[in-house]
Amino acid sequence: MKKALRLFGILLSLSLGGWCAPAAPSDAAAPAKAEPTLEQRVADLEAYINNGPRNADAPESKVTSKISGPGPAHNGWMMTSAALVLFMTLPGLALFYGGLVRRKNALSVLAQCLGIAGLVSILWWLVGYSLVFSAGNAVFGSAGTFAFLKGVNSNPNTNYSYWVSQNVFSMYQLMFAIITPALIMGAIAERMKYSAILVFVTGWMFLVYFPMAHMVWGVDGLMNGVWNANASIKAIDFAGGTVVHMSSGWSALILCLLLGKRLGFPKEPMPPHSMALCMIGTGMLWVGWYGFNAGSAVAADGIAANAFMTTTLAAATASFVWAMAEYVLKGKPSILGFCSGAVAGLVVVTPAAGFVDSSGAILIGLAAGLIPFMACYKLKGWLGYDDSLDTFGVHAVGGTIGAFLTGLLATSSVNPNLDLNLKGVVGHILWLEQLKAIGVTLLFAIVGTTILGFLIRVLIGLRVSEDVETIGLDLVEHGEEAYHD
Amino acid sequence: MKKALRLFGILLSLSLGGWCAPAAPSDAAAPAKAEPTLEQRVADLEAYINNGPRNADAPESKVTSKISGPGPAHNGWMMTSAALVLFMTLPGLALFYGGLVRRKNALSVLAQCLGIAGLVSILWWLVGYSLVFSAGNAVFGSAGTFAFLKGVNSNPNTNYSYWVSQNVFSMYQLMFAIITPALIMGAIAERMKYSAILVFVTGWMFLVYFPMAHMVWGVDGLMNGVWNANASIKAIDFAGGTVVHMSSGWSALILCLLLGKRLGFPKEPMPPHSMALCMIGTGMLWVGWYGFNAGSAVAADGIAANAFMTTTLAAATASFVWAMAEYVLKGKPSILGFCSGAVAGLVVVTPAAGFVDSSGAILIGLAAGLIPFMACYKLKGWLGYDDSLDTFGVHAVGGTIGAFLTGLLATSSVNPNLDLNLKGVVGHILWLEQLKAIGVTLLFAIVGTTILGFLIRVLIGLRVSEDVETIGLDLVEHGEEAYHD
Amino acid sequence: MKKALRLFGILLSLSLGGWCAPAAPSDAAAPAKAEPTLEQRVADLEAYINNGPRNADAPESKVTSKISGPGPAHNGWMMTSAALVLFMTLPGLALFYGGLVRRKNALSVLAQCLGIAGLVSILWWLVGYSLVFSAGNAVFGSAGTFAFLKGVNSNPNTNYSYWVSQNVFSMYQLMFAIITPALIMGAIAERMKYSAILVFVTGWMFLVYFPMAHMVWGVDGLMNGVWNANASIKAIDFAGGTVVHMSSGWSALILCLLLGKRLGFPKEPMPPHSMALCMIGTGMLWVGWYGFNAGSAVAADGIAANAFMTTTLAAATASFVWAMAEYVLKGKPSILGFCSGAVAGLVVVTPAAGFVDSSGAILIGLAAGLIPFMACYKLKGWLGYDDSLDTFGVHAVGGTIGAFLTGLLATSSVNPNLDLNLKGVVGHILWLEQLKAIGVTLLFAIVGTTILGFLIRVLIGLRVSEDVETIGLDLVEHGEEAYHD
Amino acid sequence: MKKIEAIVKPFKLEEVKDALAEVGIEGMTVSEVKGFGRQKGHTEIYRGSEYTVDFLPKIKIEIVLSDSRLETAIAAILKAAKTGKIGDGKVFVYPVQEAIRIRTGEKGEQAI
Amino acid sequence: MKKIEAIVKPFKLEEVKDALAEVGIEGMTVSEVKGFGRQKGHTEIYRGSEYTVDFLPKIKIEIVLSDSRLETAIAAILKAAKTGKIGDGKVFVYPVQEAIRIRTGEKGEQAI
Amino acid sequence: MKKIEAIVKPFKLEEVKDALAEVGIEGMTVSEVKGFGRQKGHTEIYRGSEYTVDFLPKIKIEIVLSDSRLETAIAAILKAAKTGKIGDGKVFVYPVQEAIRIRTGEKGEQAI
Ligand SMILES: Nc1ncnc2c1ncn2[C@@H]1O[C@H](COP(=O)(O)OP(=O)(O)O)[C@@H](O)[C@H]1O
Ligand SMILES: Nc1ncnc2c1ncn2[C@@H]1O[C@H](COP(=O)(O)OP(=O)(O)O)[C@@H](O)[C@H]1O
Ligand SMILES: Nc1ncnc2c1ncn2[C@@H]1O[C@H](COP(=O)(O)OP(=O)(O)O)[C@@H](O)[C@H]1O
Repeated sequence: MKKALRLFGILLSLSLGGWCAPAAPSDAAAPAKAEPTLEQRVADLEAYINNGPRNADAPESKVTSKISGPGPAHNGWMMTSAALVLFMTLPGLALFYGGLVRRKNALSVLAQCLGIAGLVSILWWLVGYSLVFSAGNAVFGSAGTFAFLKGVNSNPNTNYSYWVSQNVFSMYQLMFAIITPALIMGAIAERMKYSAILVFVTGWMFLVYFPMAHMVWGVDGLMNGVWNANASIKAIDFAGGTVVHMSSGWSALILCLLLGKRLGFPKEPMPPHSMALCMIGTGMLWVGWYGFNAGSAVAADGIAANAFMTTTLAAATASFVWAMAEYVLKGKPSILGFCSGAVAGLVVVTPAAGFVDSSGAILIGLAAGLIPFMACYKLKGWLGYDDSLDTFGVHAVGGTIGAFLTGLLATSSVNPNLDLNLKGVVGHILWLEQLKAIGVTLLFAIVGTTILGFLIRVLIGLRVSEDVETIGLDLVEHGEEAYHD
Repeated sequence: MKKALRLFGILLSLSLGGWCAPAAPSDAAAPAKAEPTLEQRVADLEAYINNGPRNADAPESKVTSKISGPGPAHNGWMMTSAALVLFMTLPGLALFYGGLVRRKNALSVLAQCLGIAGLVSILWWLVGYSLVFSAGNAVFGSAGTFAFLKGVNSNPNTNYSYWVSQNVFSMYQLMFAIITPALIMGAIAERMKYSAILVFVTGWMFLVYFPMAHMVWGVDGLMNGVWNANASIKAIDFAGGTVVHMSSGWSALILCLLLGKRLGFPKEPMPPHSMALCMIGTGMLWVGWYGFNAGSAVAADGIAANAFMTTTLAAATASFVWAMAEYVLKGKPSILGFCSGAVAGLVVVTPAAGFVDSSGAILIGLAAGLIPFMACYKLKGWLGYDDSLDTFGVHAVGGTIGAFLTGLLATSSVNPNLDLNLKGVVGHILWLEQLKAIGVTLLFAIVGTTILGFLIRVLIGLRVSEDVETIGLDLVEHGEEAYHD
Repeated sequence: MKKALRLFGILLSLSLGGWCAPAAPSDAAAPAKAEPTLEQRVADLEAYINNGPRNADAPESKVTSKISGPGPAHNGWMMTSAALVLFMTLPGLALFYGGLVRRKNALSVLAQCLGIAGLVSILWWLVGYSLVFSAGNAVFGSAGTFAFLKGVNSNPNTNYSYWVSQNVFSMYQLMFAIITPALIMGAIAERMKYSAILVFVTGWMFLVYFPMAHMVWGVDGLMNGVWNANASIKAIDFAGGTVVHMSSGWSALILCLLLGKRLGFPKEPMPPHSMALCMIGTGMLWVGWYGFNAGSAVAADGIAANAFMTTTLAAATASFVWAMAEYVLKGKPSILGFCSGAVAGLVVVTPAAGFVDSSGAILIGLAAGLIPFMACYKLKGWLGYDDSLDTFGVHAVGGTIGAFLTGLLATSSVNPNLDLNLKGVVGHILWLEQLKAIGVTLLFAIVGTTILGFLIRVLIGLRVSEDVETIGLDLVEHGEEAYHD
Repeated sequence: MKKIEAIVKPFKLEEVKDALAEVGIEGMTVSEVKGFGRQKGHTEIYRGSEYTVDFLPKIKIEIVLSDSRLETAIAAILKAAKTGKIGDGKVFVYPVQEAIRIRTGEKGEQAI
Repeated sequence: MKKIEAIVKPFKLEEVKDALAEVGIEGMTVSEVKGFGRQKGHTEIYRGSEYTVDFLPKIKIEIVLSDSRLETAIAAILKAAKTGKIGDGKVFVYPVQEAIRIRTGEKGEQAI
Repeated sequence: MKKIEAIVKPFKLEEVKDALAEVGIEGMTVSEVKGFGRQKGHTEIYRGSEYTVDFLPKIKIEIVLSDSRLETAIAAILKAAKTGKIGDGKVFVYPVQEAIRIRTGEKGEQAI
């Protein structure tokens, strides 16, 4: 407990410190460098194929490179991946969630996804990218380095990739920053005020997402076990099990508790108004997730290839297992079961995708098909909270399982980068480090959301009036109806 | 005025001339060329990475290349981009527009998009690609050079790309030729005869689209400021602000004026029959637009990367700004507002995407969120035309703003190609050249559409009967209903 | 007849043999190899661009390669393609079929597509990939070589590609294995038991799909004319005309005959419950098909580029021709006509995509727009079977035409690989070889499906009860409704 | 009290509503129905399967009113709903025994 | 004049329509309704939340006709709509005071 | 026999159904309708075009019952459907001449 408090203190001071961190030194006038030799030029070309550093990228290197810009294949794949991740939110998640609510609230879900896309993009341009991906301290990057995406041009930022344009990398990461708060919307659907949502998301990005993302992926991040040799917590998270799914899932739980149940829940039936839309959304999420997971290699290399395979196997297995569990237990495999299972599989494999092999992926698929299934079928009933669309059951439970299983199943035979800074850790005590990362994530998500939620409740209120909830959010908050016959 | 008339005369004679232009000389038997040296081979490989010319591509070059075919990364990205641009129309635009009409006309919109896809593809294969992308005069390419896509194989056409297969390039450009007339359908929805639409589109491609595309992108085009050193108008248009959005938007205005208002407009309520479909379409348009804008670099290079970033920022900003403007003015941020803003942002950034930086993109997003918003909310009411789905308000207004802003915001720090032929122009009088291009575009769109529209009205009639309009186009013109409960 | 029987005997014994085939010898300890010279390194890089073999890939090669892993552009394109092919099923085909059934059965179609995706993925991981793509005999690969995807990592399997990771290749091929049985669902929609479907698909993969795929694409496959010098039947099939469309289409016919007509067919009207969903599905199928066809080059090379072009031209032409045929014959071009034509065009061009030129594609589009059109409009009426959604009319008829036309139109000017083993065949007697391949395909599809169908009918029954059929499969078999107002 | 049930063409709803409002009728209940009568349906073709759709979309307007207003209300409907083409629809009149306003419990003519 | 209101199972609509046509009834108005009665509903489960759906889809057919044809019409409906299983539905008969054809203004039995 | 036609707010359906069940009413037919009355509609704006939507969603519940149960049934509905706010809806009562159960052919009070 004491230790936890101390950690919290450190994190707090680091968080605040981030804002005042000095801007990274600008590229100082470098001494003239030599042209590369023919052999060096060939080696640079090979580096492109192998996603390695150019000769010029070595610290203290004395040569230039003839191919110092982005590498087309890696750039092309990352543009494709970024588009795929946007597709996951617009319209993927919007449909997955929008189909599950009642007809009178269908548009409100779309407005949440669209509004978050716009708002978070502006925050990201302003300072978000800089807070996450510039060097700073263990919790925050520096606010100034890349503010207004200054200096973020088509050249690679070799802290993150030798061959992908930094502007593409920044947009790719933006898509993650968009979908994460959008996931929370599932828990608070059908009753939260739109103004409160916009304020909440703004605060949540600064209190939870930006620090989480920096800690896990920032070059000097606290839990960036793979790339930061000085990481205090030697954890790994390939594509965002902690940053995206756990942070959103646990925040979702807190927020839906603060908000209270929907009028009539659980007595009044609230069946999905369109399972068809929900299934379309699921298909789009699955397809888009290839950008999310395989794109997280930040290259079209063998690690991406492995992530592509594990993502497929985990999603397919979990989808089938969830529905077959229903078949056995209830006699009816449901479409929502297949869809939930697929999403759960994708969630659980997210932190593991580039670190585990095909058998690991199948195991993950099994766990993802059974454990979140139980969480949605049993836990929710027992505990009685109203997590409208099971963000907690799928993303928090799934994300947490995923983070833990990654600790058990990761292997450097699949991803040689695990040998850089984690030689004695992977295969030994990695699971312990993962537990620490889970703890920090819980801390940020729960504390951040609680503070924000209470604040907003006091200041402007979290919830629409009973009348509005009865009529539906679409008509009252957005002045539109989803369908006119 | 006199000058305008003279220009018109020149354009006319050039247009007609195009048809009789001699076919390009076929590759004459070239003298035997030498094998490349090792250094040249390495330079060729580097050229691939940098999207530059091979040694063999230089005029009068005396060597061959070991990699004379397409470059896989550029080819792969362009295939992805072409698929994304098709996705914008089928089903993107079909849903965006289809959701906004009344239920009884939903299918007619889909039939228009599908019919245009088929019809334009056949015209493109026949002669369209040749008229646009072969060398000819300043307004038209030669009809014969690539008729029936003859000679358009997997080798690059180095006039347009060193590394992308010409067949892929031709299909990529086909997708633009499909979506442009499809955009017009928004203005004339719910009342135009299907036969008249097919005839109109056929004529419009020859009178407006093919010359516009050649003038802007053709190797010897009148307004191809970036690549044609002899361009009379030194204007720039990255991905089609004039060719696609202005030409369709202004034609849409003329056509909806010729057609007249829908029965009952504006008294009878005509709300969108499915905002859900409209939002799905918007998401697809946004995702597909990455193919449209970043693909317009015709390579997976740094220019594409920049276009990817500016597209994202402009779309997200405009979407948020439009809806927030509604929030402030009407109290309700609407889903249609978010969607319209996103599309407007994408439209306005289209000509600028590969030429402006991130701050430019944010400015463009702001303008796109406010000006087309005003056009749709106020202008339409004042002027009283019935542009059913606001093709004019979004594409004509947005396209025109975009063309102009590109003139102000373009910078060669983002796109070094601007230094090739536009050294003294960019940053100085480019905005003036952009105004000239706007003028020529207006001329073609307005004159072409007026002539065609009148002709068709006289010959076969533009509009369905009142009875058909009342019952709905789906049942009468296509013999189907969109939904059966 | 005798010959056919003998062939059948051989096939049978080969099929059974496959299961006991010895595992491929593991990579034996190779003698130490030399480092490549600079020239060899450059040649390797060029090989990457040209999608050719590295020096190290030559049999008996004595050098290693500095770029022995996957090539990023080819890998990136294949990941994109695999995602696109998944998109064809989830949600593409699910919507295309789901929109065409009655509202009460809409979800059952989605459950079929989702269930098949899960089930087939697990089978594929278990043994399917191994049975298809490991070396074995002419009909089956060996079950053991790649069981559990053992050894299928990010390195290329040079039997199939020099530059694409085998795990990506295996996932790409999985997507084909998923969509093929899903296509069959069109014929048996609205009446087949879910349990029977799962059992049928499991059996069908082993009896029909795995052997078909091995015969056509396996390194030592019976009908792999392009790559297997020892192929008994020197046929070609670029992306699966026989394996995917014919096998599913003919199996569909058999299964719907065994199953019987829907209650009330053809008297009771059974119009599509949502042509809008059907059209969305069509758009997704078309876009996804680029992954299917251009991806079948297993590289982002010139052959892929050609396939991209032919796919576009055939789909667009067939779509337009089908609807125009309706326009002429019935007075109304229908949305379902445009959609059916597009799918038919894509089906027919599938085996030909990488082998024919643009004129060939237009011819194919014409045939695809007219012949399946007649099959659906006339044949079905005459013969009176109830192929609910025309899987036979489109996929069997279209696939068969495509296989045959490929024989007539293939040309090595488009695809130099045709000169490897088919020098005297292409342009001469290829059509005869194609007929043989058609025969073998019919044999497998018809015999396999008949046996399986009868067996399942006896053991657990194929069909739901009349009551269930009347109420609808969604409610009774899956416990859900597609829409709640 | 009486109940008028008017079956009209869908696009006539707004006009009928306005015409009723002019004669002081301010309460009504409307539903979407399908009508079958002399007006012919249409044919839909889906890949060769032809379906004759006999039922046409109509709107049913129900109004409960006092006997005294019956004639003016009917006249207003007849005028507004008429196009003169087949399928214009019908007006039916039924006896009503009681009407109650749920909000207040008022009964009879007070309630409507 | 009378009005028949028949609540039937949805898939019986075509048969009832045909049976009525056979006895010369050529006008009717049909709507989709939900019925509640002895026939039990079903349960739907969405991720662990079970909903009992008590209301079942039914079709309501309304026919206004002359007293003289009432009996034959009822007989035709009863015959066509019957499956013998619970939930087959009901036939209700109401008095009608007046009927008017909007197109022509014809009244009474002329109008139906 | 009588028929009750109750127009209520949609979210009151479950409560009314339960209240009726408590007084022993176990058969009813329900449909979605749009109501027009004193309760004001709302405005929707689509890109600058404002539409006033006058018709509000309501539920119509139809119950045929014996005269003896009429009063209890009405009382149950009034109690369950009331919110006290404008737009709560109406209860109308009509005479019924006959009722027949299709399944058995039973008539009159037996049938309901
Ligand atoms: N006998 C009837 N009972 C109930 N509704 C009827 C009857 N006859 C006609 N209708 C309704 O009136 C509508 C119009 O009737 P129709 O015979 O088509 O034309 P018209 O009203 O011009 O005579 C029908 O669609 C149906 O809804
Ligand atoms: N008292 C009633 N008033 C109105 N409609 C009724 C009544 N009783 C039954 N219905 C309608 O008749 C349908 C069938 O009734 P039900 O009791 O289920 O079976 P059955 O008709 O075989 O007795 C119900 O779904 C409902 O629509
Ligand atoms: N005269 C009428 N005839 C038929 N339905 C009516 C009548 N008056 C009102 N209604 C129905 O009752 C509903 C409620 O009426 P309204 O005047 O809005 O409020 P209240 O019931 O509180 O007086 C209306 O929406 C409409 O469906």
